[in-house]
Amino acid sequence: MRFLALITILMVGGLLFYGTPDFPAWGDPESPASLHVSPYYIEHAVEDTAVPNIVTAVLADYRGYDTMFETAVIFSAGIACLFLLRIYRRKSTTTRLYRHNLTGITLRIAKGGKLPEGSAEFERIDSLWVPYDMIIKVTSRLVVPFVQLFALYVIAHGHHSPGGGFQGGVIFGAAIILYAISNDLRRAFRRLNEKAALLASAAGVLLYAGTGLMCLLLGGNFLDYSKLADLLYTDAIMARSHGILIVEIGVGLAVMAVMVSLYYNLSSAGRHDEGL
Amino acid sequence: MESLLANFLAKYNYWAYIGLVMIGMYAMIAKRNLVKKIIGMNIVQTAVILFYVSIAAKKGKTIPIIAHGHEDTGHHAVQALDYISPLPHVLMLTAIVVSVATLGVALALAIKVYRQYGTLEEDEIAMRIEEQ
Amino acid sequence: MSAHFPGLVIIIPLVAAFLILIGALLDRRLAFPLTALALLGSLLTAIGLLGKVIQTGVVEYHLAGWAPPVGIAYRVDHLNALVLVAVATVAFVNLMGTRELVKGLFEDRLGPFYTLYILLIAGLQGIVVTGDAFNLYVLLEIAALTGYALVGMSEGRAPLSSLNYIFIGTVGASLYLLGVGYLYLVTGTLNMADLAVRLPALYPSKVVVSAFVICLVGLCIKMGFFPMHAWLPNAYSHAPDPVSSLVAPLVTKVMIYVMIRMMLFVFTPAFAFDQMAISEPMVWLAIAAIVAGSFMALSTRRLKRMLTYIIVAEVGYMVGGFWLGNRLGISGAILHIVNDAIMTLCVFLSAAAIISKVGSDAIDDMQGLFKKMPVTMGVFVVAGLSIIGVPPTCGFFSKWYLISGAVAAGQYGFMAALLLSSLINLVLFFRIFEIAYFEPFHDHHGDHGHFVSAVQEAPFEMLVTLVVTAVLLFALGIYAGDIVSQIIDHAIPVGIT
Amino acid sequence: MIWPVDLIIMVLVMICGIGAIMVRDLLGAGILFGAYSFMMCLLWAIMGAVDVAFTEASVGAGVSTVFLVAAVFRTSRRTKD
Repeated sequence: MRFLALITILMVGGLLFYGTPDFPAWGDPESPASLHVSPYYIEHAVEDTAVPNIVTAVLADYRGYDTMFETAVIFSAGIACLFLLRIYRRKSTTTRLYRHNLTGITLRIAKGGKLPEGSAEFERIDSLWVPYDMIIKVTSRLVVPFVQLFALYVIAHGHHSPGGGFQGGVIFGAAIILYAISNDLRRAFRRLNEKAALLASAAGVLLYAGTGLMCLLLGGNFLDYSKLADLLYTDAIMARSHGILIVEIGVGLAVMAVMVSLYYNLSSAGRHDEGL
Repeated sequence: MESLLANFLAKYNYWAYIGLVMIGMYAMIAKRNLVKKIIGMNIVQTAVILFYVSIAAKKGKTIPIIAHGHEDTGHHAVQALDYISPLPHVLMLTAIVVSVATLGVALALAIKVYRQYGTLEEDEIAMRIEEQ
Repeated sequence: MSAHFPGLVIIIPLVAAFLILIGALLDRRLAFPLTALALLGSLLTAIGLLGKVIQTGVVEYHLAGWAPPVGIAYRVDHLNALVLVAVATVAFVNLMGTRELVKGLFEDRLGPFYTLYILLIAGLQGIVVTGDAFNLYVLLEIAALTGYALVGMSEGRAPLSSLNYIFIGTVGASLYLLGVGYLYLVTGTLNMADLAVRLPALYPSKVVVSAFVICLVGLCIKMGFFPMHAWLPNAYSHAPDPVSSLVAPLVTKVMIYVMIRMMLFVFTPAFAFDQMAISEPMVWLAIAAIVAGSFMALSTRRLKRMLTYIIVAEVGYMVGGFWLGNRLGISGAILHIVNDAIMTLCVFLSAAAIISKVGSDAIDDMQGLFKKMPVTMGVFVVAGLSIIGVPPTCGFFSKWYLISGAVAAGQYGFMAALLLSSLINLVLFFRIFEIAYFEPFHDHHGDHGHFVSAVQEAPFEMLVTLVVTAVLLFALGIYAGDIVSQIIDHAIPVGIT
Repeated sequence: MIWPVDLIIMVLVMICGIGAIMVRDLLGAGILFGAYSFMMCLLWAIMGAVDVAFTEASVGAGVSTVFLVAAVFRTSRRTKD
């Protein structure tokens, strides 16, 4: 196997190597790749869309269709994970573990019995050993809101600085994942449960595609935001800028929800009872 | 010899990406552990992204965000040569998303395989299949 | 409205995917009708598009209102429109036919299943329509990801084969992406039409040559062409039945379409056939694929596995036919894309019906099936005859074009391989017919091994779709001449004789 | 003399990549893969691809690593090669 692998990678390497001597030198501003289409973006992005961050302008407007499918890819990954892993089980016969918060004594209740949820003195814990981790919990409680705020900033400020819907969505999702890791999965469900995550992911992509459809209904081509001008009470250029913001919000919503849902499914192997 | 060395140094990004593709593919073919293969797959994908980012690079130019984009100081011409080309960056954002999506699905399948055979090693899985 | 057809073909299933998921959260039973509605809409749009293309020629659609090469453009010519209709038809027919099966298999996850199903179709249709090389990659990945999930959702060896499918598929897609990157490096554009304009000046460049080879290797991996076919039989034969009857007819054929599109309309025939001079080796590889596929099919006693090996051979037909490089061969390859999609659908659907009744996919368990499932077996016979290539079924006509193309190109080896594979297919299918016709039925669910004569057919809607596909096979055969003269002739660039 | 920085990072990328596939512990491999992604993100930031680097920092080094660790946690750390 190792020999076969070596031969294959040498062949692939040779194939890739063959073309390289004819490449333009690295960092050459005059290389053909930089002279045909991309100057158009650099020179016209601001006047076409009023977005100084050219990457955002190209991502959400000039090549917005790619981005819609990129969001659809991440959405389908979320659905795929759910489809593959989720185990729907009505009644749980597993044993549950509870900790008495004041004394640290652990109770083990076998065969589906349970203490009432939300009691102040007892806390349900995962079956693998979980220490009483006040420092982690308090720190994460401190960090999570700021991370979420930063995520919103990244989404909203994608027009002017690096960032945008995708990055912001991932950061927002990461904040929720942090919450789920530092506490436990059940507590995260109380904030954002499975159905809400699914709904949010579908709604996010639908917001994107719906904006495109709206443009189509208003007489433009699919995703031609300039046709939204009358709806948004602005001129065509600002309409493009606002259209970009709308779809970035959609992307952010979808990505956030999908990241969380992927984490839920992977960390509990589809059972949705115990996480990391 | 001089020119060869200069040629080598001028394109070291491209050599690096070829190296990474080879590392990733080696892991995908020679390693028998499924998670190792998944990591190899991701290395290949990031290597491709490195290639695209290297295409976009321009020595000594600035990032593709137009400075003072919102001060209406008349029509100051934007010189395309001053900015790094944005198009490959856009494409690679998409590629990163694709790679994380693939990672998620692959890990889900790996968990499913583990649930079924109790191991992640390909040769042990083959043994389990033989036993059945 | 008809100006928006190229966009709508993709947008309808895409938007429907999210609505299906939301609808299924409310009520599980909503999933199927929504999917059916969306796919029907998409199919009608595709047919409308084909009609429009036949009347007025190439249809362009600029997404987001930006003209190419700045924006992404759809460019629908005769080739796209034909393949598009085939994809939409297979998707819709398979959906209708497998309703009961899906309900039985994925009872608790109907919403995700249909969401993935329709996203797969949206991806495949997008691949067919798009005129942008990078957009194609994104759509390729969406089709691939949903495909992995659908293939992996079964007990037994399915997850493992799906994981291997992911590894190989990702390598193929990454290689394709690299090839596009090489092209972008020397031309600075991603639009296919623009690439075709800018490439001829650069043909001597080594970068273009390696881009060509990398793209071709990547696509060959994705389509399961002979030396890289190892993932295909495992992935398709272990997949759940309603999925394999969707994935098997579509994915490889769409990949072959992508190869034809890249070779003819991006690299142009002058480069692909004349300068690269790889026609000869590609045809020989195709011959190897046909022979190997046929013999592997002969060596197995499992129905679905046998059919997947036949697919390996069929891929050889189409790739070989294309690389013959003359008008007859390419016409045969394109016609065979359509025919083979319907043939494979028909044969996999009837296999699904048989397996769900018999409870096993071993050929030896199929005794007495003609008595038990007369309609299903009748359709299976029609599909088998079509794969063998008996007139007036459609399989004969595409094979005829391929063989005459081989004669015109002087590739007698390819002709011999085609005839040999027809012969082996004859053996394969008549072996099944014999067991199913002459030997009495053994019920594998119960322990009584005696003769059962009662008719126990597949569900009604499955029978209807089976009969529809069988009729389609004849119809495609009868109208083969028209399809070639009205559509395919316009699809091939004028320079090829 | 700015260029050695990215050469050094490139060497680190290589080392992390090789390490991720060589180390005989899947959790370690996952963490090394996170380090690899982060080094890669630095490299892209140096090349001026800030958006790509930002995405890779949040996706590759952040969420992907969490996914890998979660999957390893749900399966096993053991690996033979």
